[in-house]
Amino acid sequence: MTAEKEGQSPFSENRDCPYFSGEMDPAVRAVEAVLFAAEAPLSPDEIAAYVGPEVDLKQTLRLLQEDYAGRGVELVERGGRWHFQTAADMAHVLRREREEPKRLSRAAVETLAIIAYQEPVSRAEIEAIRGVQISKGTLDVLMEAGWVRPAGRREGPGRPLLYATTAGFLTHFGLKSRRDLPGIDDLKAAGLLDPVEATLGDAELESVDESD
Amino acid sequence: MTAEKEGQSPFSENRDCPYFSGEMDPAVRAVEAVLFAAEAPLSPDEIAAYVGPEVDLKQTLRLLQEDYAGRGVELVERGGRWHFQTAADMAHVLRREREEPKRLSRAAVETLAIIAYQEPVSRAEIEAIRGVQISKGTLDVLMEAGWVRPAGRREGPGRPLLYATTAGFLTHFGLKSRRDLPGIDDLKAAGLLDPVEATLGDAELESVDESD
Amino acid sequence: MTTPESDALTIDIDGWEGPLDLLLALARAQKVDLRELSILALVEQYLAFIADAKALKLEIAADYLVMAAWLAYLKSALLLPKDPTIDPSPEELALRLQIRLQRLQAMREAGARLMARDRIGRDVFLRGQPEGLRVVRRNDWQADLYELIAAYGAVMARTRPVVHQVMRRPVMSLDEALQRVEAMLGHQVDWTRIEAFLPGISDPQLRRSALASGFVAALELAKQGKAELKQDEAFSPLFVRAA
Repeated sequence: MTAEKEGQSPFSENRDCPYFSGEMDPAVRAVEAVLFAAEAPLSPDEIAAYVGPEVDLKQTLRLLQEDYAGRGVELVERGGRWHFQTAADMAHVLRREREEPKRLSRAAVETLAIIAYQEPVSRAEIEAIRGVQISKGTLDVLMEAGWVRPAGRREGPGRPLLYATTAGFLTHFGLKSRRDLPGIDDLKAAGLLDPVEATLGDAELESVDESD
Repeated sequence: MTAEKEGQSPFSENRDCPYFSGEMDPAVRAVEAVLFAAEAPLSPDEIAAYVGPEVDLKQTLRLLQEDYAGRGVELVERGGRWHFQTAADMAHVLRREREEPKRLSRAAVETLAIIAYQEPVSRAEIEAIRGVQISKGTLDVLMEAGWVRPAGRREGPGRPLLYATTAGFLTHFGLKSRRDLPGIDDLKAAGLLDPVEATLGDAELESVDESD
Repeated sequence: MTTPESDALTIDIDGWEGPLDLLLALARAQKVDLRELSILALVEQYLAFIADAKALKLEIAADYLVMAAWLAYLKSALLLPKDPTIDPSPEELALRLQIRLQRLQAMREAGARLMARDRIGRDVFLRGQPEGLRVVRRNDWQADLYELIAAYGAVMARTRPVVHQVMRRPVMSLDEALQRVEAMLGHQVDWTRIEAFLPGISDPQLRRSALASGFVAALELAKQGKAELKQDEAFSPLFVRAA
């Protein structure tokens, strides 16, 4: 898989294998080319229309199937029609993930904070504390990020679903446990509970529905 | 090619060849699958985005190319991008019932050749070589086919727009690079690809419309 | 010199893509390598062709006539004794024409060779039903601990204003201060700093309130003529004594 393998690939000792010496049966080559270029799976009759009736398709298709067995591509038969497809175990290679860094919305950060401090909490409780409704997407985002998980239901009227944080949450925020979160008194001392500052900026936001 | 060959095909004695025994390098399989699944030729960088940066693509592509050499399908490089295609000598088998691609006009063929061999060239230079004006449609047809693209402007009087060929041109005409253009070295040596000097009454010739 | 095969070339003039194209066709009729081409013979062929076309009263596009005129000039210049003052020389012009014809011929051949290559969709084929490759976008959500804590603080602060309104700050009322300062002032004949009239208080907020109330009380007593105030300069200690 790496440069060291140059000249000593798992196959290199077989490079002289006559299989690949260009002496391929022209019929096998023709069937291979036809199936490769076909825009839909082909029946043996349809293949014969290209390669001619004298080709023993049963034999040729079997040979081709053997050729490709174990490769990244395989020849398969479905309902009497033949086509090439990428090997099933290669599916994960054919998709590529692209990570896009995205910052959490303010609503999501607040929701996450409430869950972290007061878990397990229901959606209604989070809304009561924030004073605004949470859009469906907010909890989804936190779950997608892997920081919040559903944590059972509370016994009682409506049996509301509860939310709690995950181990991934602790890891991401560099916490050993939830007890490492600064308490209310710490927040007050740090000026983070300063009511004037907080209420001024939020007043307008609160009257508006959140839009994330 | 016929039924008598059952069990004694040219390959049957090689069926034990370990080449196909399912011990394929996972990296080779992955690259094979990606190139098979791709809807367009891929550069090594694009392949790496799927199979991972640790794969030695130079080596892997070479191995794959050897694997397919002589088969009905082959792996080719065109302008730095790789794709599988049917072997050229299978054309007679595959052309059945397929429509010929639209024929290019003589003017379009000559214009394409001039752009390919002398790129980047301006419209005036193409006209000087052909001795007639290019009708509006000629360059459009070549650009629509995806073979020609505008390639900046030449510094100088009038800052004329320049034209050059695309990667799609190389792919379509089966050229690894522009150096593969048939006879380009001889033409260069004969001085026939030198910049055109606008002499010999070009001014008058350019006032005439071509009639393609 | 071959006789001009004008019969073979009396094709509709529209069939040619310009005078250069016609010249090239005539040149090829000489059946020699273009590098060996006799320009003089070519010129004569072209002029003969145009003359024939005129005789047949065919419509001849202007550019063909322009070329004919230019070639007639070239022919006479080539036939006349050399005049070294003419630049470029007729021989040079003839060479340039020859190179132009070679160049057009070369590009024409190159085009033909290009078209004859194994072309995709005609001779070679790409995979007919590729599965396609997919790019899956994944969000990498980002937030830091400070943001989280600050957000919690903001939420808590927002939900607390009720609590704050209920709380009463310790204050010293003006009446209280007035009584206290007036009572103490009766014994005080010397200038005394205003702080001395205030009760010993440790709560800094109550202290500030007492100082403010005490100051206003002293002003009120001075207004009533019961007290005098003195300050050496701005922001220096304030002194009070009975009037």
